[in-house]
Amino acid sequence: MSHRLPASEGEVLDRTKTLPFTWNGKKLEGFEGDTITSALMANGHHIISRSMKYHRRRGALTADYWDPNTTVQVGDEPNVRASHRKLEAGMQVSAQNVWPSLTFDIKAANRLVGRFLTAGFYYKTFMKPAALWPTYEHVLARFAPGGEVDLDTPHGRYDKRFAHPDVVVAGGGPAGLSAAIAAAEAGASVMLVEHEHRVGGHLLWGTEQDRARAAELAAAARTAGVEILTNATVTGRYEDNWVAISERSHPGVIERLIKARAKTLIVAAGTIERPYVFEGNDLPGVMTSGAVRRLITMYGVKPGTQAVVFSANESGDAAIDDLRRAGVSIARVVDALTGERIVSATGSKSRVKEVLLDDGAKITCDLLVTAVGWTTPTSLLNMAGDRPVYDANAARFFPAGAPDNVLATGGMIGDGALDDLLEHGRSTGELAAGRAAVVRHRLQAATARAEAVNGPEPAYPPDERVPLDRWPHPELFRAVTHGIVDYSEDVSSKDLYSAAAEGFDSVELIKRFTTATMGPSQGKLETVNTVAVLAQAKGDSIADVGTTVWRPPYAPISLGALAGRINEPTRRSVIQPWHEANGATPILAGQWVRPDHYGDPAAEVRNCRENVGIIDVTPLGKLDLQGPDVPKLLSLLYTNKWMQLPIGGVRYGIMCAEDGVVLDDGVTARLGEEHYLMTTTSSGAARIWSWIEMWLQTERPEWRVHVTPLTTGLTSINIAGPNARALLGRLTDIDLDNDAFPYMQVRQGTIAGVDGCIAWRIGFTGELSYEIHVPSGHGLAIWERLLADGDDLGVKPFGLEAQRIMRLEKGHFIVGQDTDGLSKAPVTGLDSLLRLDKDDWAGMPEVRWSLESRDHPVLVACQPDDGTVVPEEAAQILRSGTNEIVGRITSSRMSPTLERSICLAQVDRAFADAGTSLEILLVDGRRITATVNEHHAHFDPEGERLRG
Amino acid sequence: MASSVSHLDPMPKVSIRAADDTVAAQALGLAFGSAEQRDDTLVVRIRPDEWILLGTGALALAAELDLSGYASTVDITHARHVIRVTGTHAADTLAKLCSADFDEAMTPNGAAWGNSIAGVTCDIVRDDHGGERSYLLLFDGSFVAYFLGVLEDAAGEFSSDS
Amino acid sequence: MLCRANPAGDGAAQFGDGIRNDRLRFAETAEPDQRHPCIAVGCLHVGDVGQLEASNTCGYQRNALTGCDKTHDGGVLGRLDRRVVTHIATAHECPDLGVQRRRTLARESDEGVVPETTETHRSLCGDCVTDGHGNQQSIMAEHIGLHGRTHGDRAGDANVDRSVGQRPSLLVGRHRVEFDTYIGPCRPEAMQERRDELIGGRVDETEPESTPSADTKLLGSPQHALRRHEELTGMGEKRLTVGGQSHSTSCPLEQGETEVGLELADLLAQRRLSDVELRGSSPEMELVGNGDKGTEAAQRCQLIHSIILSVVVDLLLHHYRSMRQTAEMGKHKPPARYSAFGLLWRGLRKQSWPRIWREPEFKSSYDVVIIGGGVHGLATAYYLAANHGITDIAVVDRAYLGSGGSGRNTAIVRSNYLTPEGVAFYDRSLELYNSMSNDLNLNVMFSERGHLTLAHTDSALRTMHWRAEVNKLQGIDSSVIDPTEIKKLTPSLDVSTHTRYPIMGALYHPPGGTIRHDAVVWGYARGADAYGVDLFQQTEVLDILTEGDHGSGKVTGVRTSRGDISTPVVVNCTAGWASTISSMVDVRLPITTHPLQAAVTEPVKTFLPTVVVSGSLHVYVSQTDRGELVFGASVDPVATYNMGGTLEFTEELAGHVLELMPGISKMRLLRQWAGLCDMTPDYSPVMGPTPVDGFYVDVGWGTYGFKAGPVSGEQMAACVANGATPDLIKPFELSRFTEGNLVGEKGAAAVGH
Amino acid sequence: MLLVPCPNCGPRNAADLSYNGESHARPDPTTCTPEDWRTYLYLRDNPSGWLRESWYCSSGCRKHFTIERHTLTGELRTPILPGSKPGATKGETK
Repeated sequence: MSHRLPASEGEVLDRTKTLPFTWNGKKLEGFEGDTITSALMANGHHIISRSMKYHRRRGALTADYWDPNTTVQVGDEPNVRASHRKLEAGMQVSAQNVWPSLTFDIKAANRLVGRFLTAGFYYKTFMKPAALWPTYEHVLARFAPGGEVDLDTPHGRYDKRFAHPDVVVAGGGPAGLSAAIAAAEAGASVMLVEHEHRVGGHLLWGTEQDRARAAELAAAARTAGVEILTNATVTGRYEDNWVAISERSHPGVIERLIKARAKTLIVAAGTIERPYVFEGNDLPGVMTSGAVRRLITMYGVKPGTQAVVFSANESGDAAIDDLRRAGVSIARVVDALTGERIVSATGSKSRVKEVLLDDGAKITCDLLVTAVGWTTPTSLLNMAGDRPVYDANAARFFPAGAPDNVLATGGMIGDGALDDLLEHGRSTGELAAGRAAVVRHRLQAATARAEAVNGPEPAYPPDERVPLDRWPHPELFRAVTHGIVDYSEDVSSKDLYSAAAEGFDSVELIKRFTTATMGPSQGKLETVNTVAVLAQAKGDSIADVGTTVWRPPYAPISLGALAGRINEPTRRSVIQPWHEANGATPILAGQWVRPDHYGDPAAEVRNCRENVGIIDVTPLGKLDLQGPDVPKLLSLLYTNKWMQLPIGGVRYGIMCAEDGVVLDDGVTARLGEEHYLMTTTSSGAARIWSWIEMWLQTERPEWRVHVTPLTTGLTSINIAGPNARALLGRLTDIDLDNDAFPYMQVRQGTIAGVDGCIAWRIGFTGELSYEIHVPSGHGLAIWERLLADGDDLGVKPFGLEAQRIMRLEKGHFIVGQDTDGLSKAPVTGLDSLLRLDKDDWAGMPEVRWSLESRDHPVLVACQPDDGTVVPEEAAQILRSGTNEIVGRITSSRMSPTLERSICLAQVDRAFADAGTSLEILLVDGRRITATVNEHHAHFDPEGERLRG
Repeated sequence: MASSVSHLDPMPKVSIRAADDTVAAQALGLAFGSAEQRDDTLVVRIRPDEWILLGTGALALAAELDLSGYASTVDITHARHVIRVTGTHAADTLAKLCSADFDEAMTPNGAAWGNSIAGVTCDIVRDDHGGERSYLLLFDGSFVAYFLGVLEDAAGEFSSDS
Repeated sequence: MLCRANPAGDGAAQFGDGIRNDRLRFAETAEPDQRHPCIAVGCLHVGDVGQLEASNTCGYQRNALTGCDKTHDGGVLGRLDRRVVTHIATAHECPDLGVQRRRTLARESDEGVVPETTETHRSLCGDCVTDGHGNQQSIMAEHIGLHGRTHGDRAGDANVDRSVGQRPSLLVGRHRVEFDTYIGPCRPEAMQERRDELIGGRVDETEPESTPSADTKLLGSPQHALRRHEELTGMGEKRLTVGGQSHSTSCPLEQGETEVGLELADLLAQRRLSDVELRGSSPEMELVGNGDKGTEAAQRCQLIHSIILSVVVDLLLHHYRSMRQTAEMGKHKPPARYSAFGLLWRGLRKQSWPRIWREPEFKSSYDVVIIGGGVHGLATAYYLAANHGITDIAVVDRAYLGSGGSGRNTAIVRSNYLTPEGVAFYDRSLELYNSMSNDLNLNVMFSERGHLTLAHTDSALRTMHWRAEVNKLQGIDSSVIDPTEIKKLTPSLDVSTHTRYPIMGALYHPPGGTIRHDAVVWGYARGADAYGVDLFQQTEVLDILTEGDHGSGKVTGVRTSRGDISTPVVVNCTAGWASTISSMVDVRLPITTHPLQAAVTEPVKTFLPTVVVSGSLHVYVSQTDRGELVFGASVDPVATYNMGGTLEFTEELAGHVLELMPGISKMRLLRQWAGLCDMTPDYSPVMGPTPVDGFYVDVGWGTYGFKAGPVSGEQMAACVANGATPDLIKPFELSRFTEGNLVGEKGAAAVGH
Repeated sequence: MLLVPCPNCGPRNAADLSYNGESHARPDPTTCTPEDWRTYLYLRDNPSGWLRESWYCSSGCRKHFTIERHTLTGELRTPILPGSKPGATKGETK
């Protein structure tokens, strides 16, 4: 660690703990507390990256999170901010986007053709011949910057939490700390979020007294009960102060996203030191004053041996002191306030060597420190609607006004001695707490479950803070030479000039054209220089050019943290574990995990047709409807008539949306005088429930109907097959005789000794079948009883696939498969269910006009003439010998019962008549013919089996 | 235990729907958003026109109600499951998965409300036991495997300091 | 970058980059004139002038490659190689093949290019890039002349313009070079002579000719040339280790070789990349490297090659475009053509480009006012001018051009829609996108990388099949592929079956891809501007003036923040803001405005070669050439004009993306933004006339507007110009809603990307 | 995330509710013309400004209500349950 300074009071290092790490494979050591950058620099490694386009050597510039020149690869993690990331033992750090090595990078050749690679050059070339563009493109892609993703990276532990603090303070510098303390002392719950690894802000690299004050403030904040999050960033402020915080320091978690509904947000993000634009400004060894101050004071790193300091402010002056203290000789102080300027810098491959001043002097040095002013990171305020305004006197942008629940304090809004900043912070904290109290009062008063509020609403405190001064500062943006404006994108001021001359003369256009400010630091360092250079190029003022809007996030946030623990809800019936234990292949249908089949769906079909099968149909949507107006509701939502359904009756219905498109279908039974049970499709259950509530609450508020979802409360089992009656008869007290309990009827009773069971006779499979609904706590037991008691009857479970085959054999359509997003009810062909003689039902007008026009497609059953061929679902039906589409296959299967292929198809009306020959284009390109059936049912069209 | 998650055995649960002006509504009382233990039954006014009765006496209590007017009951014993989250970090556990404010003032003991937790719609009842924070979560039983897993995962963070 | 003779000797040279050879369609099957420039380049970047010449003059790759191999023998090779690179970066040398040539010097005048003088071409061509020692352009001229003889007759692809006095000619920069005669087929002896000359006879570079002629003036002063020369030198020695071997070169830099030349020459021509070779034969050639380094080496140096390639190809084809433009476009003349040649020229002359579009004066009357300066508005203006001769057009935008959806979309293009109407429409758009770079002379960076729409459920898979089948009938390249094939195309996807949303298959659409969206905006803006269309930014429309009843009547003008414009025709191309504009004339639209959010990550090295869409997971993702992952989703459910963006969007997005690609959890989201989408009930646009006479709409673009930009402009232009709705957009008329004839795109458009 | 003041539950995250869009009256289906009906189905004001719209408190009180929202600023005002009068409810925090 050749460039390490002797231990000093302000450093954050623990020199008793040595951390080994590697840099491009070379073994090095740093101390606990080092950043990767400080450890590298302490070891004499000043070149940390190569620039994006020209592959120029780059060293630390700002030595903080925003440093565009110190992005590295750490193990499998790309784009690590080396100046922010703490060194850990065993880290494998390497330079990104260089080849063959950091010190000799072949792509550096690009800079020799740099004058041709002007901003946006790629828009002007690589056009001809078109056939070669893919090659050009591929080559360009090879030049993508950034590190490398290891696609085998495991998804580590990321987490999230919600929070409801009264006050969130973004920024733990003196003003932020002071605000947090004041707010907490005023009774607010406060969350303080600091981007760095410790609170204190610029005090940490200030004087000994500064650091003492920082420690006092931190202690006071803890005492006041402030929740302090370090190495955490407020990444975004969204609507209604929905604040996103990325916390990288929570134990056991890589990164945690905190979603805070802040009653007040205090933005105390401080300022970011601006680089200066001049020729050679990206040479290694050119740094901001803040960079050298942090490196020397906090990290004990000697940044050079001989320095030129270009100073326009106290930070630059302080840097001079720090440099002297670190034993760096000061070759020249270029005092910007007396009008001295630097012109350009030249250097060797690895380091700045000489600085040219405007008085013609050439000063030899290996470190050039600039202190030319500040950028206000107004990002969070922008997200709250603030549009900052430029103040030429102070040479920086200031916030112009955010909503009442967002307050700014500290260096963002002005200058002052430490006490001034603390005082402003304090008054801001109090104001924030006062406003938060009002919001809290209102929230509590408006929220049913909250404690009753005490007393009247507190007065809303007005903003009576004494504003901070704005100290004058020279406008220093660019020297007389051109230099780099956006380091991460390698955009120079010259590029901006030429882009402006080409007509890209607004901030947004120039940004898009040159990509300035679009890189990984998102313009935190570059935006103001970009605006200033554009203003120069246009001859406008900076204020007129304006600024761009900073979009979230404030600082990049990992996809892992945004995803958190990946929780995707799934649902299971109580029998599902049995299915899986008994060889069922699970299938995910919507949220439900269901048995697709138990090995051989065709055999399951045959067993149903010959003996008896049982299927778990619990996901079927079930709604308990009670009240005197249920029949009216049913009549309004179903297309057919419901006013006369007797108790014990079951009826099938189709529901339409208001545009006449089929929404859902199912059967509904009348269980009692004012008691009905409605079933919906599995996927439609939630939708239909809100659909019903919508009609009841907004269109028919006078109707009395209570709707309660019972989908899970009742385990549903369909028993289908010739032996269904025999099987169920063994378990129930319900009279199953065909006369006592005919088709499309419902009965209640006990099954396997369980009370409160419902059975209805319906026939989706086309067999004699009973659908039983039993209290789900007993579902598994009854399922097992059915299998045990029916062994001699040949009972076997069947899955979803067998059911789909059987329903297709019966010609029943499935909403969403055989119909689509534009299929109005007449498409189903079930015209008898579309009762235009009712007063009103949802979607009726469109259905009426559709029936009148008769220009809609219609669902038909058809069978390929070659029964061994199963046309794919979605195979197109063509007008014979042409490519004109006249329909499509919507469902198709090989029927185990008929031992031939069967289909449902949507076809134009002209092709819907029984006996019509259809030409079907198979996926493999063959064309086959099929014939339209008379009935939808391929099997037992008269329904003798299900009525038997 | 800093935060424990337990799936309660099926307990009787009844949903009662009743308009404001019904006898049943008067008898059940309570302000919307609150819960109250009455003997062996927890009575929860979970919605302006819906009460949930939880506990061994639920069915009996429901049966006693006069359902004249616009009122009805549904046995939801099997439809909804209940998970109890208890412990000093019970609220912290839920705050990882639920956007509700578990602050004392916003959701005091006895508060009841509907919310989504990790994508599952729940009725939440703050039901402290012996001075310890505790929440009852009523949810559609088909989610139980998923939901228990998610809650236990969330509570895991707080298990070390139990 | 290795170019090696094809051992099979089948005459097919390979552009030996080892990557995407399949995309280089100049193998046997290609037309000779298509492959010709490529061949030249393929050989060129190995670094031999003779070879360039050989390939150019004879057109037979095998000869060229033989030459290539030969010149790599012997000690002079390095220098030759360096020279070639120099030559590419800065100069060409003039071979003397004894051909009679005459050259016409031209000068610029108001009318454009006018021949001024002719002279026998033996001297320096002043308009091209040079290292200062002359006659470098002629090789290209000659090449084209020869090439023109053999292939130049082909319509549409001629390299030689034969319209001028029946003599083939070539425009190089502002100079027309004419050829009196063609030479005969290339003679091997001549080639050999030439090669000998080049190898043996070093051109004196220290004393550039400084004839006080127009040539010299254009070239720049000798001092300038010298300065350039100095700038380019600066590295005396270079040491480079490749593939474990060390190699060092010192060379005299006074020849004007650049560092580029040195580095490339060392790396490439010396074949120190001995651990890299090309195997197999066309078209299945692949680059085989021993370890990463070899492959890396091959890949890393290609930007320069590409630039070189582009320069050469540009030069070859430059005159053709220029002429066509002059001949066909009348007064349409962009102020400066974009080309690699131009870049090089201006780069050397330190000359900047002129404005991309004018700052026009605001007039009080226009034939047509187009509201909305995005892709749709600008394309409509462009095609009105280009296809219909209507140029008195104002395009007004309340912000900057491309500030709305055009600059906020994720730039995905495809044509694999569900309905025949949709397919026909978007396919035309894709066609226009395909030729756009050349049509508009601005590289829109169309990346035809293949588009995958993943299916995670049976029903999604069924819809994919449906789309594939409809596409197939319309001649669209689109098919359903299984997880194994998906994994092959996009290895980063998790195709295992244990995930919450297993990937069951995908609709694969090879012609789909991405485009640089801003470039499309700028291309149309520049194109329209060149025709005289006036573009007004920061100009907000406050009202539309009509006569007659509200909701019917007739458009008379537009009130803007800069003043009133009288006009009989107003076209509403304002996408998300469509309702606010239409409400000015009381035309109610079937539109609600929803934000569509997008986000981009920090760049990483490319790993995602296709566009990936998952409807069930509401996400689509592609990786830009800059290495960023660009994500989008479905529109937000709540209608709003607020483009603030939400946190939930990024949370859901990340969760779903990590379902698809679990390995990228450490990548970071850099920026999120939102655009406004004008959603219609049937996921199809609303185009054409309205009940208000003169008020046209091109709206309802939802999440698919960018894809449709070119065709919409073309069709809307036809609609406005002819006063009748073209057949292609007939299904999208506003009246379909009151007539109940919705377009059936909804079925497959949960996520419309 | 937008905070939507449910008239019953108080302010809730928008994600806890379902959005039903612009409120509009349903024409009488027995007498309306196709144009009336399709205007109801498809045509929208879609203003950039105040919009009266319908929400469903799906995870809370399960009530539908209407509210005015400014589509540019996100401000919300006057939530109303069907059948009740404007201003009769609490729940505004803005």
